[in-house]
Amino acid sequence: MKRNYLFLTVAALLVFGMALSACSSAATEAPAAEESAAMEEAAPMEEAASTCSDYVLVPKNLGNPYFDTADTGAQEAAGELGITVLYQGPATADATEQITLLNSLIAQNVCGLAISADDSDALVPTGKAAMEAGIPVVTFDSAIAPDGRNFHVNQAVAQDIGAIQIQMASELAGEAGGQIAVLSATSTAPNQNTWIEVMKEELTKDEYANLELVEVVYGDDDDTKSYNEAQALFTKYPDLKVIISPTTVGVAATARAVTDAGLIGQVFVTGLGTPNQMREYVKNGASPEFALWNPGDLGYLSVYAMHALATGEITGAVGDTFSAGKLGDYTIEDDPDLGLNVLLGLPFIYNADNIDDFDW
Amino acid sequence: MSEYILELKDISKSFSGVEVLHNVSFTLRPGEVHALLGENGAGKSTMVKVITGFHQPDNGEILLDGQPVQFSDTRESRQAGIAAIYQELSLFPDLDVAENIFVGRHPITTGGRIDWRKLYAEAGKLLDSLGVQLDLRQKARNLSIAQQQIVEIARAFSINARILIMDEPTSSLTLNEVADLFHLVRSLRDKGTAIIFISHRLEELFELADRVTVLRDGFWVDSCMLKDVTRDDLIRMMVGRTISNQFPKLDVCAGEVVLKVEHLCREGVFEDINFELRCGEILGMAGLVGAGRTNVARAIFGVEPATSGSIILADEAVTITSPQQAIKLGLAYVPEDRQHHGLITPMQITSNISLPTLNRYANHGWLQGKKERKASFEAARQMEVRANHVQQLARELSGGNQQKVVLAKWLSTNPRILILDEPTRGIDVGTKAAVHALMSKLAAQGMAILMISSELPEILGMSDRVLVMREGHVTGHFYRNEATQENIITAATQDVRAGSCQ
Amino acid sequence: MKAENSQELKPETLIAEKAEHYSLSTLFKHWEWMLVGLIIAVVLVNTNLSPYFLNANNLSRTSSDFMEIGLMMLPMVFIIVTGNIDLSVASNMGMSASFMGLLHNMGVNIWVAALAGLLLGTLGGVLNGYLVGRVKLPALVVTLGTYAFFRGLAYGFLGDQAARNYPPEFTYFGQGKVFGTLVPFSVALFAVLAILFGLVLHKTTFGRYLYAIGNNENAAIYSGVPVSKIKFRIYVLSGFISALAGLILAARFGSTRPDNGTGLELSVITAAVLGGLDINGGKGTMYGAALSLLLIGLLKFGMGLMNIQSQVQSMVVGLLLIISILLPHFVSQISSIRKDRIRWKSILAIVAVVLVFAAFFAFFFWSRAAVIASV
Amino acid sequence: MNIQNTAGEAHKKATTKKTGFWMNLLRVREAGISLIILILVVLVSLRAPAFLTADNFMDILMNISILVIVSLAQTMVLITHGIDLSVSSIIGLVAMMVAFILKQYPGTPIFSAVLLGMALGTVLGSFNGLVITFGNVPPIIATLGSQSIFRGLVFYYSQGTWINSFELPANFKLLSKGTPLGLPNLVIFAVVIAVLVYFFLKYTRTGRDIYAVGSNPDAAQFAGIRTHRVKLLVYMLSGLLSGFAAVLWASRFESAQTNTALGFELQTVTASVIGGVSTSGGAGTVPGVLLGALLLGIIQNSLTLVRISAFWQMAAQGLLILIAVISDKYILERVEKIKK
Repeated sequence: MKRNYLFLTVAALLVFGMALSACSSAATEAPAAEESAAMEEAAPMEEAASTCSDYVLVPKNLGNPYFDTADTGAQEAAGELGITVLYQGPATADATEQITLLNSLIAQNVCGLAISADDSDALVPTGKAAMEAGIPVVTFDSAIAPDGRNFHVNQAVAQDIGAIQIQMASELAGEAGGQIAVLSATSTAPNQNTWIEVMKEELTKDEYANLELVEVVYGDDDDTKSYNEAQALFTKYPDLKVIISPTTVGVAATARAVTDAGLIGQVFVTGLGTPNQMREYVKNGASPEFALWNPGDLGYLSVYAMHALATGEITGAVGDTFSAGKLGDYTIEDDPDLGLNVLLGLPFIYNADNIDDFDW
Repeated sequence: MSEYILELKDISKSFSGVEVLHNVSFTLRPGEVHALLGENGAGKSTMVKVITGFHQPDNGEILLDGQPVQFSDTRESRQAGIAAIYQELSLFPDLDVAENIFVGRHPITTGGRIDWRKLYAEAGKLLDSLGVQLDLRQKARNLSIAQQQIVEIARAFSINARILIMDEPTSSLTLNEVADLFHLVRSLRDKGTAIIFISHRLEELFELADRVTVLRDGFWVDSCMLKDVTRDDLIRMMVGRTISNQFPKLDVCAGEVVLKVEHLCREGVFEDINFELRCGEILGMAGLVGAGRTNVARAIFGVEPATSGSIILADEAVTITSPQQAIKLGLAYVPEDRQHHGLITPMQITSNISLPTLNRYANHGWLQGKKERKASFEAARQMEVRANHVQQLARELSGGNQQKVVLAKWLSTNPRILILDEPTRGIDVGTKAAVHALMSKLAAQGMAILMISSELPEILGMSDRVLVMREGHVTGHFYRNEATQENIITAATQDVRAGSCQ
Repeated sequence: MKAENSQELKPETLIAEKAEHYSLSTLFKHWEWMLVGLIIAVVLVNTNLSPYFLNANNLSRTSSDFMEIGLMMLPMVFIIVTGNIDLSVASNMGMSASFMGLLHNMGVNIWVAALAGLLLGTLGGVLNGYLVGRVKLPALVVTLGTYAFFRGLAYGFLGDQAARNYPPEFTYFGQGKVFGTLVPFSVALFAVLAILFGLVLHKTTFGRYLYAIGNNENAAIYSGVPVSKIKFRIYVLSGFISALAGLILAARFGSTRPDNGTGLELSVITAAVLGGLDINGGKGTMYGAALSLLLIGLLKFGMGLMNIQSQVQSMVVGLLLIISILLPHFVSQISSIRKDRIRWKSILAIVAVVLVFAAFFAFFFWSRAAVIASV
Repeated sequence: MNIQNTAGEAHKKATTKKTGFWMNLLRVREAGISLIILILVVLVSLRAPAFLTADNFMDILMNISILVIVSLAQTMVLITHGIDLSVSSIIGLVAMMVAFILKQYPGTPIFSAVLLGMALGTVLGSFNGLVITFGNVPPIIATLGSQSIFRGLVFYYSQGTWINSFELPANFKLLSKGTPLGLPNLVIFAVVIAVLVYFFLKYTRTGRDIYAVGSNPDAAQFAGIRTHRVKLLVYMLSGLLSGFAAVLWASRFESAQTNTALGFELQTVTASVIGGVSTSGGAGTVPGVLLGALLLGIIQNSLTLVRISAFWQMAAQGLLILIAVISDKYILERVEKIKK
């Protein structure tokens, strides 16, 4: 028993040590020391890397239709550019997992990363490491803090998103105005929090004086939780007029909660949603209108941006301009809050008149 | 039709390469009580489990009514009319007494649901016929070991089997209960039930059994009519040699008082316990099971501290709240339940022996393996533990050897006061004598011993003085010369006044 | 075994002081060797499949991803050896880091804040330890409660805020490397602590007590082992190390959010169990646990390099967990089956089971194919 | 068993001695948790009048119905000294498969969809059962493993696509929400299942075998109980009920997502454990679990109502669980003392 212990420890250390030393020598003097088959294979691969063609689109998590749509757009762009775009993400929207995944992507020396960050700050060191390894990093949907990326592909200016939602809420609440509430995703999601800040600012304007924001609740982008939170809002605020849910999961769950509770016409839901999820509620009146950009376009633009960086077409400085296929030309701008970014465009309002034109 | 209701032919069984039964043959006639005898580890329990289908034999044949049978589990053997009380208690702690008796065979109403009313009624009837009073709705968890054993017996009887196997059914029972049990066994036998009876108490066998089969080290030694053999013959067959004296008690002159217990009380369990223990003395504690003897011992040892009263150790009043403290004060306690309280069976013999004294073999908390091993080897050797080496796991040992390990463990703490709770319960004759000899020797060396035992011969044979308890009170106190079976039983069954702790 | 078989055995047969020797075959039966074998296999396979696997920079970067799990696993091994469990480790980690982040945001010196975080985490351990050790509530129940409580406190502290801009002296603990080498600081810390914890578990009275409690708590109490004190201590230790892991995570991320590390407790337990620890207590070794952490790390890294999706990765670890226990049992079962005892009934049962699962997967793929065709 | 015992005793004693009635009521294992619920209800309704309305209670009942169904399954597993951590993944997988089928074949009768869900759940549960019984893998390990395996299958099956409300037939959505009997179907399902499980555990031999196996597995084998079969059965039942819950889940939330029911397993364990189910096997009752789930539901509901900040809610929830468990133990100890 005891003797085993020593023996095993030594064995374990040996294995680990061997692995480390074998590769540290490989890293420093790889071409000279062609000891293993692996090293021989490594050489041609590295050559291939110079004519790079593997890009990766990293969503917050897999199995999320929003990002799947972004991937569809990304693949379209990839086809046009003649490159490969892999779609790799963590199983759950969790920064720890996303970092582990990114580390294995960095290790492969991919040509470029387009990331939707699970945590804007926690990913900074990883983003830096990628850039140090010569891999361009653009973020989309949810940004890494400026230090950890080249630039951000912004779906819409926070200002626009916040403003448009308050505008919709105001329309739905009608002349008299009334109480409104916000049902957000996780309390730590950076984009959500920025938008909510903007909404609060917007509400201070005179034209919205008749709207009262009673509470911000969090559904964690979890359908059940969002549904329950929405229910709790009805109970708590019997006079509630509008719930704004700036997240696709939350807005659908809230609209369903309104439908189930028989509150259609009494409580309106708006926010950011996807046509397929919201179609039913737009039609039954639970959520007459909602907004969103087209995530497909977002993915499309991200791939063009990443490709432009990787090929040296742009360096990622303010004022750099690149062309993004069907979407036209884009210029990198600097924003005091957001840092370097390119802007996709204005958010789009979906309602009963146009919703059947979309299928995603 | 065969003469035998059950016949075992050349049964062999091994576990992980070690053969526990070697070509054992055995026959059982209807209407006889057949005693199965052998030291622990001789293979009796394994044989019982082979008969009931809990284990399957590697070789050989089992004939029931002359027909070969193969049981793949105990359900099949029970359907064939075989019931068994196993040596390890097999109750369900979370179920109540009545349900424990009928588990797996609950009476069912015509509608197909369990008939709880009938279940309680039948359980009550059964316990009445055994002459015991038990709360039918009490959880088995809260029963004493003896009460548990009674429930086991009731369960076996409730099956109305053709073959009833009883593996040490009496190890925790008092004389009265044993008498009631024997009465029942005889009436079953007279109705034609075949009974296999296993016990270490030879007197019982002579009283009850017709035939005897002796096993040794997994080998069949002999089968014969009991009236043809003597007690010494049986012992010789079992151990392969003669044991001269079962109770080698030396007369010693008791020294000064080392332990004095005054008005000790634990609410609802025992009250107003007073006694003193002198060095060099063996104080026997007799009484029916459930009289509170074990609780007194546990209170003194700090496992379940007393709620009032005082314990005085060598003229110094102490409050003992934990076993650690008790050990430091020079107390040692060999508990009655070896498997659950005495030993850590999945650990090595060494680790078991050194556990209470582990700090002795440590330098600032770092264990010195060699020192520890050496010390436990010495302790185990003095106790004549039979094992290959001290790094063997305790669970691989026979019951008697396990008890020796427990003793070695506690003696290595160099206690001034040794509390033995049923020190020879469920161990074989050879070891039993060895334990008694050891007690005698220790007392002669000046150790004070408090011995709790339900075996009257042991109490009478080993004690300098005897305390008798009844329902949480001390009801009798006798010196060696005045202690007799009669006055102990009288004291153990007399009425006590109710009172409460101060 | 020799003594048992010998016929002339007398009761006074003496015992040997030591086992004579371990044969090589019994040595190799140990689970730890299986792990070593698996690790070697994983290294070889990955080296062949991916040129990026044996690369010091890559290994160095990826190794720090597993250090929080590793750190929390160390006291978890103690706890599991005693037959208990601590589900609150990851929540405690989040709580401590968030508390530190809160203080940092308030302008408190980072080291003071870190110390306060450690203190709070330790207090969390004290709460667990008190409830498990003194009040004697079941560990699973207690830590299920504190699992929610601690995570809730983390949210309470930081809400939707993040703590960021930690000074580089602090982020060194998560991102820095030991001077002059490629070994990340957190890996070095883990290695030192792992050796320390291993020595404590296997070479001290404390460690022996842990095994005694795990194998038979009652007997340990009767033998004078201070059971409740020891339980209290290991939970306090677990709280402290979880807090430490929280700080390391914060340093690695350069920031703190209250949801950091959600769900890691299951990874911690998985690593410990894959290392051969018996969830019921009393069995297992620290080196087994450390090896399994290494195995999981290398396996996940290798799969990541091959762009195997994360869900598949966790499926593989899940399968490994089951198979690691299933396989040895099956091998011994199959070898002990006697041909003459095989009944047609059991064969029928096996066939039925196989058919049911076949039907399930037939349905699984059939329905899915229809769906994909429609998309 | 508990109820049988305590209720029976309470009855016996109450007839003999009138004053002892309340003391005896306290002996009932569920008394402690009922008391806690009562106190909580009083406190919350003082702060938030909206709490004590029929609508709100209907919400609470709707919200805990699925929890009750799965917790009862979990309870049976816990009684055998097992644990099923894979219920959440079973729900996720079955909900996804059933929803896909319904999307594909909208004409599928609802009854068949329910049956399909239960069948799929049973198969998944039997995987756990087989691994645990014949593979000799500890339940916590086996189901921890199958949790990730089943969840992986969800991703593989759906390829990331979600089933949305508009893709599900309307009558399917009504399965959980319709109120033909005055109460929402979901609540009725939960009540029916609770009654069935209660009857099963108390009035059938197999039900009693579950207690016996959890209480002392060796003894159960001695007593001729086929422990393997009993254990296999509880995991299959756990799968079956989870499968049923999955169908209800998809119906109530009108969707199937890759992360459906993620983390739900801990809630079911919590509800069972608060309801007095012993994690070391052998003990647990249906009324206890119902109360446990109710307590959880009330805690969740009331925290929002008394306007505790969203950020502190989880902490308060954890704290309340701890308090419930501690005070329960304290009450039990008092009761034990009174008994003696």
